[in-house]
This record gives sequence, C-alpha cells and structure tokens, in this order.
Amino acid sequence: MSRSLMRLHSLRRSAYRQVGNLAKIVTDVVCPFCGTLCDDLEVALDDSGEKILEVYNACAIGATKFLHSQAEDRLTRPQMKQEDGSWKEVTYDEAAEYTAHMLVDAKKPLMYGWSSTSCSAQSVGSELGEEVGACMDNTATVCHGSTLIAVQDVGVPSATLGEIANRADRVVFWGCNPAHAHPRHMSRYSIFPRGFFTGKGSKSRKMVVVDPRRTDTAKMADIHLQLEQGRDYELLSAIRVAIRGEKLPETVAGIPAETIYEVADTLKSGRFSVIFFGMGVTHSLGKNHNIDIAISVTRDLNDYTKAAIIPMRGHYNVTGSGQVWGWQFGFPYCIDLSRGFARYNPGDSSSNDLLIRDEVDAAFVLGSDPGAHFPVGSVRKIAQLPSVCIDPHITPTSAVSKLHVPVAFVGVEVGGCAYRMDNVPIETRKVVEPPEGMLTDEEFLTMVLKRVKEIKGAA
Amino acid sequence: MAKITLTPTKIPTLRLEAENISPDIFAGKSKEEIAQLHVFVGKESQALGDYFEIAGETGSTAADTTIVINGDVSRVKYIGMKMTAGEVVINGDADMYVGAWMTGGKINANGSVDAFSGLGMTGGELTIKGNAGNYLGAAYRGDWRGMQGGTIRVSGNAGSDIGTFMRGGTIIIGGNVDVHVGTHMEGGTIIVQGDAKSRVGGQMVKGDIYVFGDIEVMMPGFQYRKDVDIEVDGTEGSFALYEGDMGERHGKKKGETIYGKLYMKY
Amino acid sequence: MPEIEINLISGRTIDQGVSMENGKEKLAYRNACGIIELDDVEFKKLGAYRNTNVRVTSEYGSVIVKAIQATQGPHPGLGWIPMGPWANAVVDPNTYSTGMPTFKGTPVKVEAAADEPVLDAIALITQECL
Amino acid sequence: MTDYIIRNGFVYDPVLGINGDIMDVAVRDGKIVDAGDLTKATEIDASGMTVMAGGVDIHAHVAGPKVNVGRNFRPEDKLFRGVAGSGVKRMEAGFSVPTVIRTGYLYARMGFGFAMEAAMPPLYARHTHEEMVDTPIIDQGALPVFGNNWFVLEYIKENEVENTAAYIAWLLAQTKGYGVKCVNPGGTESWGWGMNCETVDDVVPYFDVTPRQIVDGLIAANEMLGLPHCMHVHGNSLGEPGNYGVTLDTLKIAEGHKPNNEFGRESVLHHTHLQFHCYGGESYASKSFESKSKEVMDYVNSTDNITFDLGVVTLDETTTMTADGPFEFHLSHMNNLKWANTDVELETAAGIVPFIYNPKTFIAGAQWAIGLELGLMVKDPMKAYITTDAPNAGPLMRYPRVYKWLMSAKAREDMLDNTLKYGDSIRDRCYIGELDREISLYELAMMTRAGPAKTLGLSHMFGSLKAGLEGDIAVYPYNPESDTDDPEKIEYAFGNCNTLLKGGELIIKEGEVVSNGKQKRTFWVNAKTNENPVVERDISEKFKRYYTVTQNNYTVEGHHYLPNPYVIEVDATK
Repeated sequence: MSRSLMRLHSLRRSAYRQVGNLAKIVTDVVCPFCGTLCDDLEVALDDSGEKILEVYNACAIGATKFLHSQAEDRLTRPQMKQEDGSWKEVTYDEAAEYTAHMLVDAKKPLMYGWSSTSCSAQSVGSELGEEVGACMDNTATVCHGSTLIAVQDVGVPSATLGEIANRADRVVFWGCNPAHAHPRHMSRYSIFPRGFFTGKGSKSRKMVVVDPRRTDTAKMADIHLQLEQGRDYELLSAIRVAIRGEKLPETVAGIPAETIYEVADTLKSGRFSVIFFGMGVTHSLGKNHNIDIAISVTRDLNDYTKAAIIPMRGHYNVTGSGQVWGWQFGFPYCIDLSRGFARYNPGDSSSNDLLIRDEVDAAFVLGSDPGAHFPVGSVRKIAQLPSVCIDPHITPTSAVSKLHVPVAFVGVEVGGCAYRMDNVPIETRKVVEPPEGMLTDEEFLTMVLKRVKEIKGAA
Repeated sequence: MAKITLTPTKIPTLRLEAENISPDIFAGKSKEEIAQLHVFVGKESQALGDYFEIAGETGSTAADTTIVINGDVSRVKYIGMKMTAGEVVINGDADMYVGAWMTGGKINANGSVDAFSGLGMTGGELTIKGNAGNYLGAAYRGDWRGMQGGTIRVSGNAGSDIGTFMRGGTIIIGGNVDVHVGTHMEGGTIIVQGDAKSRVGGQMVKGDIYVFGDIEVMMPGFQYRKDVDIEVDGTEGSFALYEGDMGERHGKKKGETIYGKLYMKY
Repeated sequence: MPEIEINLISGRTIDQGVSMENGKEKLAYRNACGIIELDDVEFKKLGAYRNTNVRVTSEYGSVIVKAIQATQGPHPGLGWIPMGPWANAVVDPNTYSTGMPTFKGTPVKVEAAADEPVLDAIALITQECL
Repeated sequence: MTDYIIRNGFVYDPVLGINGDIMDVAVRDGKIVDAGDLTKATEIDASGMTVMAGGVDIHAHVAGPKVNVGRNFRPEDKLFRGVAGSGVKRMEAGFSVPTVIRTGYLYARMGFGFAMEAAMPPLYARHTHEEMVDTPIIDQGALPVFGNNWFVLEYIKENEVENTAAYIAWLLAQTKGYGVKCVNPGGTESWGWGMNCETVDDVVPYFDVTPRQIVDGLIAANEMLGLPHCMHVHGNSLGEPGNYGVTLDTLKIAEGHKPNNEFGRESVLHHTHLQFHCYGGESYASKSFESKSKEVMDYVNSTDNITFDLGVVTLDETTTMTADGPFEFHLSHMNNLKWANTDVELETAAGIVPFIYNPKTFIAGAQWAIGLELGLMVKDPMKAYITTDAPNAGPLMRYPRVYKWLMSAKAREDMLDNTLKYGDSIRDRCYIGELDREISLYELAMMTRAGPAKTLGLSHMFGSLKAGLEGDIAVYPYNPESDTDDPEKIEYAFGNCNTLLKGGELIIKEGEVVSNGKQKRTFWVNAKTNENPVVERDISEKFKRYYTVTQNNYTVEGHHYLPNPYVIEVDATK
C-alpha cells in the first residue's frame, strides 16, 4: 500500500482528535436518528472516553439521542412481566429462551420493527424469521410503505442528496416538514448548500411547499400551496394536466387554477427539479396513489427538464431494512415467510392488517415502537399476545409486552451499516462502550437464532 | 355436473389458507383424497378434512366439478384461486382472494368477500351477492397487467381500488364504491350503479367507466365532451361523456388521441 | 357544553422528537405530544381558553389532551396532535388494504374537559390495552 | 479438508489442451493437483459426464443498489415463484432479478465459481459488498464505474493520465473494487442535466470532454497501473439502430494501446454486451433495422487486444438495469412501464425498467440473432464470453439455454421456424441464417471459463484444471458421445450440474446443494502508486465541498463488508 493510501486509511481508523488535555473529540460521527443520516457530528468524550459530554453539529433530536444513552436510570438487563403486572429482572439467556420458544411455538409470529438497528442485525433477523416462519415487517408499514407500493407500480426517478445539493434549482416539499422532522435536511442538502452548479445556495433555488398547515417549512417557501387536507391526489393530477398545457377547473383542492399553472411552469422551467415528500401524503387518503402520481409528475417533468423525487424516510435505518430484505427475500417490507417461501402483499401481510384481523399469534418487536405509533386497536392486540420488545428505551411497546430486552444503542455504543433516505449506505460509529454486560441487537438475535435451531432440531 | 359439498365444521384460529378449494384441484379426487388436501394455518400444514365435512362427488375434470360451500368461510382465504373451469358456490361470507387469478369457470359468492378478490383475473365469472372488499379485480402489487378478462358482478358495495391497472374484462358494482376506481386503467369496463366518492379514473389511459350515481369529487383531468344516449348493462339512459385523464399519456389511433371515457348518468 | 367537529391530522414536531428520544415514560413526552393544536377560531367555537384539557373523540376512540394554540398555523378546519399514543387513540385505523392506517384525516369531536387529566404515555397505553 | 478425485469424466480444458479425454481430476487442500499425486481421497464417479473447471462470469448485474431496486420494485417477478428452503438451503425467490441466495445457488447449479458484478457505484460500494457477502458459495468482485466520474472527467480533460491512474488506485482501495468499468462514457454525466452523449465525439456539458477522450484516458490509466483486468466498457448509444458505427469508433480507440500487466491478460479493452451495439438501420422496423454483427466482428477478429461478451437476448420478460441512465429513460418511453433512476453525486447514475423481449416481435428476434452471431463469428473463442448481461438481455438462469443455441444449429433453426414470429425477416435482416457453426464443448470452455479468467487477470486461479489452480470443478450430466441427439440435453445439463467443487469444498452432490460454501471470498485490487499530493488535495476538496458524506465515512472498511477478502496486489510505483 502506498504511503498516501496508508495515510488515508489511518485517518478512517482514528477519526478523532484530541482537544487540550481533557476531552477527546470523536469526529465523522453518524447520527442514528432520522433518514437524513448526518455524518459530520462530533462527540466530545470525557477523559476516560466512557462518557459523552457534548454533541456538536447535531440537531436537537440527534443530540438528545446521544445524551440520553447516558441516562442514569437506563435499563441494562431484560425484564419479564409477572402475573401481578410487576417486572422481574432476568438474564439474557432466560430472555433468549423465552423468545426462542415463543417464536417456535407460534403458528404465525409477527416480527416487527427492524428500523433502528444495523443491517447486520437485520440480516441475522432475516435468518431467524425464516427459521420460524414469521411475518416480517418494518416501520415503513406506518411511514413510507405507501411509497414502496407506489414505486412498485410506477418506479421512481431519483437521485442522491448530493445531486440535489449540486444541481437542484427547484425544490418542492410536499406533505413534509423538514424544519421539524429532518432538522438539518435543508442546510445540508436541499435549500442552503452552495453546490457545484448551485453556487448561490438558497438564492439559486425556488422553494415550493405543499401542506394544509402553514408549517415552519412553509413559512420559508417562495410558494406555499395550502391545499385542502386529503386532496393531494387531485392537486398532483392537476399539476400533470397543467404540465401538459390542458384545461383545468377553476380550483382544485382549494388551489386556484392559475396558481397550479404557475407552479407547473416553475417546475418545468428549472434546470433540475426535485420533489421531497413525507407522511402528509403517505398517511392521507389514497396513500400509495398520492405518491404514485407525484412520481408520475416527476416522470412527466423529465420530458422538459431534469427531475427527481425523494421520500423523506423517517427512522435512520428503515431504508436499510428494506434493502436487506430486498436482497434476501425480494421484498422491502410486509413479508410473510410462514409457508417457507416469501410472499408479499400489503393489506394482507402488513402488521396492522395482520393484528386487526387476528392473523398472528405472537409479537416480536425490535428497534421500533408500535405501542406509540400504531393505532391503539393494533396495540391492544399486541398486548393480548405473547410478546417480546427489544429496545434500549422504556416505551409504550415495552409496557404492554411480556418481555423487555434492553440492548446497546446502535450508532452510539455499537457501529454497523445504515442506509440514508436516498439509499446511500453509511457505516455508523461506535462512540462509547455500552454499560457492562449489555448485549447488542445482533448478539441477542444470534443467541435466539442458535436456541431456535436447537429447539427445532430437537423437535 | 358433479357436485361436492364442503360444510365448515370449525372456525380456524388465525386464518385458513385454502387455495386447494378449486375445481381444478378437486377434479378426479375422492372425498377421502380431498379431505387429505393441505390447508395452512400460519406455518402449520393441516388437512382440509379437519375443517370441513365433505359430501357428494367430483367430476373427472374441473369443468365437470361444482364445489358448494355451505356455511361461513369468512376466515378462509384463496377460495377458487387460479381456477380455470367448473363452478364454486359459496353460501356464506368468504375471506380474501376469492377467485384471484382465475382464468375460467364460475364463482357464485352468495355472501360477501374480502379484499383482493378477482385479483389479476383473466377470465371466468365472479358473482358476489353481498359486498366486495378493496382491490376487487385489481392488479397484484407491481404488475401493470391487472384484470384482463372475464366478468365480476357485485350486487352490494365494493371497497377502494377496484380495477386498478385494468386491461380488459368487465366489473359491475350494483351499489356504491370507495375511492380509486379504475386507477391506471388501460382497457375494459367498470360500471358503478351507485355512488362513487373520489379518484374515479385517475391516471386512466384507456377504457370505459360508467357511474349511475354521484361522484363526490371529480378528477381535474376529465373534460366534458357531449351527451350520449346509450344502454349500459340493461339500463337505458342519458349520460354525460367525459374524456381523460388529461394529465396521463395517451396513445393514438389513426392520428386521433384515444382517451379514457367516463360516462355519468343524468 | 359546546363541541366542535374537526379534521384531525398528526405528524412530527421537533419537541415530539426530542422528548421521544429523552424517554417516552417521561412527562416531557406527554407535554409535547398529549396536546391538540387548534386555530383561534376553533377555540372561540369551543368556548374554551387556550391550554385547557379537552376530550377528543372519534369513531375509533377517545382521549384527553391539552388544547393549545396552533404553532404552525393557521390551518382552518384542522386539528393537530403530534404523532404518539394520544393521536393513535383516536385515528382512523382503516388501511384500505394497503397496510397503512389513515393517520391523517380523521373526523373528530373536541369538547372541553378541563378537570380530566392528560395521562402519560405509559399510563395511557396501559389503560387502553391492559 | 476433504480431498476429492473425480473419475472417468470427459474432461475439457483449453488451457491444457484437453479436449474430451476421459481422465481423472483431483483436488487436495482446496487446490487442483495431478490425479496421480493423491493417495487418499473421496471418489466421485463422473463417468459419462462432462468435466470442466468452474465457470467464470465476466459481466452480470447480481449485487448492488440497482439490482436491489430491481428486486424491490418488481414483486410481480416473484409471484408464485418462491422456492422453500430445504436442508442447508435457504429460501429462494425471483426470476429476472433473483435474491442473492438464489443467485448463489443458480451459479452453483450452472457450475460457476466466480462472478464479476459489472457495475458498482462507488458511493454505494458498501451496499454492493453487503449483497456479495450474503451471496452464498461463489467468489465475487465488483467493478466501480469511472466513465462519468468528475475526477476522471477533469483529469482526462487536462490529459492527466497519471492523476487519473492515482485516483483509480485510490478509489479501488476505498471501495474495495476490482477494476475499471466505464458505462456510456460522458453520457451519464450529461444525463445529470437530462442529456446524453450519442457518439464518441459528443461533448459532455460543462466538463468539455468527449467519450473518445474518456475511453482513451481510462485505457491509458488502466495500463499505467497494470491492473489485472482491462478497461471494461459499455459504449455510447446502446440499443440504438445504426449504433454499430459508434461501436467501431469505440473499439478503435484501443489501437495503439498495449497491455501492461503481470497477469497474462492480452486485451486492453473489453466491450461488454456487444449485441446491443451492433445494430444497423434507422429504426426498429424490419424494413430498416439490420444486424451489423459481421462488420463489428470483422474488425474484432482483426485485432489482438480487444475482448467482448455477447449479451444474448433470451426472449424472456426481464428487468433491464444499467448505469446508462439516459438509455433507461428512453426505454421507459418505448414500453411505458415503470422506470426507476438514481443519479449518484459526482459519480454515475442508474436506471431500471422491466422489459419483455417478445418472440412475436421482429426486433426481439433480431436481437436474439445478433447476440448469437457474435459468438458464432468469432475466430478465437478466447476473446468472446457468453453472457446475457444478466438480467438485461435475459435472466442469469438462461445461460444454459444460450449454450444450447450456440452449440446446436438445429436448436437455432427450430427457433427461427417455430418460436419467432418473424423468422423469415430475421434471416433476411441478420446473418443468423447463414451460420451453421456449432460451438464445441472445448470452445464452450474457452467462452465460459478459460477466456473470461484470462481477461479478468485471474488465469492463475480460475479457468483451468491445471495443478495449483483453485479447486473449482463442475461435473455436468452431459455425455458428449451419446447426448448429441437432442439440444435440450445441453440446456438441462449445464443448468443442473451433478457435482460442484468450489475451492475444493463439495457444494453440489448428485445434483443437490449440500453446502452454502464456507470460504466465499470478495476479490479486490490494491494498486500501489507513488504519492500524489495533487490528487490527494483534489479528493479532500471535493469531499469538503460537493459530497454529502465525509471523506472519512466514504471508505469501505470493516469485517461485515469483507469478511473474507482476497486482495490482488499491484505495484504501479515504477
């Protein structure tokens, strides 16, 4: 290896610098909160290198995630719920034993979550799911699942976030509010960066926000279309009509036709237009169709200029979960492995439908919180089933589960690969050690997998 | 035609996957052999005979075989899936995927059916006396080839997403429909005798949609052309003809652009 | 008591994100998410002051949250509860066979319930499910 | 480790000049040895069967971001096609874009030991590696794409071959890549603005450089480094009627370049899926479109530094995927099916569109013919490698079907007479009807193992049964003496090998997969270069200003990406 290469390699390995003689700063830290996956955080550690003192460059949410991992009251050992509702500490071995038996005994276990963990843990999870014939689903099911369906129907002309930073001069935020949900998105990628062909930063861009609320993002926009809630499909359709220069009714979704023509012209006249969209469209009436037609708008725009569309993915590695399952099973979420081969059909093999329709008889949750983020009827079903929650935090899900297994924080206490919202894979960094004796997701899953194989072998 | 009767004897825990309930599978088999056919509850393979009492006999071919289900099968999926000939009569409600991917024969569901019935259908007749769920006669996920032939007739209401990516055949709904009718349609006919909510004919390329009742919200890409007097499924009347979806691509025939047609009854 | 009908949507806020990462069992999480944001005009119709506890009821459930003035408004006709167990106690679970519940666009009724407490996340989910 | 001796098969090894002799082949400690040297070994009876070294695939899209888009956005490609796992085997799925599990098993069943992933976007290198790690059995490597990379465009514009080479070496080390791939040179960067480069002399917007300069510069840099593989190009104007002229222009850039390497490689330019680049005429209509395979092959046959692979159209419904972004956009307008595209900052792009090669159309039949013509016209089969550009011209699993067509004039006649609706027009507009050559098993071994191994610079490991090479051996249930009556037997045998040894490990035993492979390796090339402060500064500058990941977070490192790397060291400091 040449000296120059060696130097570059050694940079990667010791990505920290010493500040004075006290704190040690870990650089190039990747934020394990949202799909923006910022990778320029710096974390100051105390002299021992065991405690996080400060987090630089992160947004408020990301900083909190790092700091909260240090909480004194954090659970460090599994807990099993007792008959009287109280919790009893158990060993990881006992927890793995319960989990393995629950999964083997169930006719159709649901294994849900998989978004706040690394791809290698997800990969072990896939093998486990395959062994026990589970229904595998990730948080896309309540987030961008609609998007995945739409992409299957019409495809997706997209780009990495750097393409946006370097080229885009028309930026649309449709049904998303990055000021709150992806706080550093606009500064890192979409509005403010001075890129290769966008040297004037935000001055070289026109910003359009479509939202029924006057959000903090909308307040920054050149154009805010405050549409009637739930009429995204109609409005996007109208934009397609306008792009083709056809006639429109006077108003669509509460927006005057002339404004729609103006927006269509704005998008067509740019050198590079991008549409970012979020749960405002994935959650509203029509769901996948709203995205389907937004993608169709993007496709249409490519006949006039260059255009791309990018979903604002939520969890920092929900995208990775869909990728891992894609290469292992061929589907990004809602995968029913119960028959020994993979089947897929959201509406049938999706978590909320499975729970509401009483189609599953055990619930395993890792790296997500359906207790907080599923409609309560679905949570009630989880509460009635044999259930395991694997999560560093105490959550509504852990509260209704029979077993809670706390694990190390991925991206803080253990590294591993995660995929950004534009599918770019980034290796998260270990910053500090987890509390003594705590396992990672991957280690716990490996224990369960081993135990499942033993139980099945014996049967 | 030989008739074989299935009477449900117990309600499955979870749901029962019974794609074997089809004249194609039953034909030429004895009652005992049919009782041994697998059904699945999750990962457990069980026998059809564990859930149904079986009487009567089968014909030697699918075309000679009628299956009559007497009772509630609202927790049984895939009845008549992929069938090519023969007949299935369901005297009760059925779960998802009734007649999905069927290519021929008849299914008479005298109760209601759940979602994804008639999915990817290419031929045959699917008749539903009760209501139908979502995605009736729609395409399987990702496929641009939805319903391509055959007839689906529902006396009651239907859910959302009927006839998505439809390429041929006919869907007739006696009652009302939920959102998204004939989305991405590129052929075939949908007749809604009741009311529709919104998103009728969105992204439609080609084909015909008739709505007898009201459409709560029209798609902006449909343009009124003229009034026509026609007969639709035995009903004569005056219809307003709209063409669209103007936002979508359209082919040409003899130099003329071919649009999707939406007929609204006066 | 006056009761208003409103279209409910939910989603993320920065406070929801921060408090969630700080621990969902903490009161800060309840304070960030156990709320409904309403336009001033809705408060008038409701006949209630800002920062009053209200009962939000839909076809699917009912929950007590604190009504506060819209922070990202106006949004005529809309009520906003940040995503979390409070919103999920009332949202429309219909997935239209897509797997996705209808988290945005649930018709709800809102009425003042000044004396009823807003439960924390764990208490709420325990009450609803166990 | 168990030693094996494979007895009494008909052995084909063009490297050793063995042409169907009945003999024994042996493996000790994972490497091939002379059969006489083995005393104690497990015996495998191969009598009545064909024995060859493990196959080597020089070009397929089987791992990485665009492949996975193809999987995830085509659930219909898997409908009713799931295969349950059994024994050691995990579940399989996918027809045109199989899961990685299935990919590994497919290669194994076809008797392959090595496959090169043909296009790795550098920013997505981790993804490609994660998929390769999860692909069982076979050894793999991946070629990063360079033909639209901003560094390369800027250096080549200034005629800075040395800087280009230093950057290539750096990127190979960062991404753990194997060699230099170039897709639609300049055209994909133009696609960043919705444009394209259709000839070798079109100018790339802003960068002010032409495809001709890019290909020339990359060949020069490749040979300056002395990499094991040559520059691997997918030329401009893929799939366009009349494109053969552009193809000849591209191939001629190799003139004057000499191979410089220590791996025995003779070519300086590998042109991939040449079938898509040999079209005459002005449209796809049978009145205009014509095969120009002869014109292109006349040139290729006259050179000694060009190799190619076929890219045979298999007449299936498949999924096209390529870093040629503008081509996929164009394709989506032809069939109106779903279209995915990803432009990758500073580097490349990719498009994915499902496609049906319908045997009832003239054009699909003509494409089928042209791919075969290339294989039947080549004078030296060591230059021509059989591929379907999987899955672009056809699914991976169709390789054996392509062998059948190449090896049997009868099978081709049958296609022209009975399967293709426009057989007569195809005979008229293409050369297929005039070609009665039948590729022999000896030639097949050149076109599927000896040749690709040599051009990848891996002939010291793969492609032959020479003592000391890797213990990759395939036994096919094909009797060259008695199975010549029915071409279907070829297709069956080469898709269902009876025995596969991979690195001396028994993977397929009597037709069944019995192991997922314990020593799967990822190959990459570490080229040692002199210190180059200019390139170092440029890299650090571009990361600071234009990339959205930090330079420290770009490098692929860590056990989970390369648990079992095989590094080929190249010294380019002299």
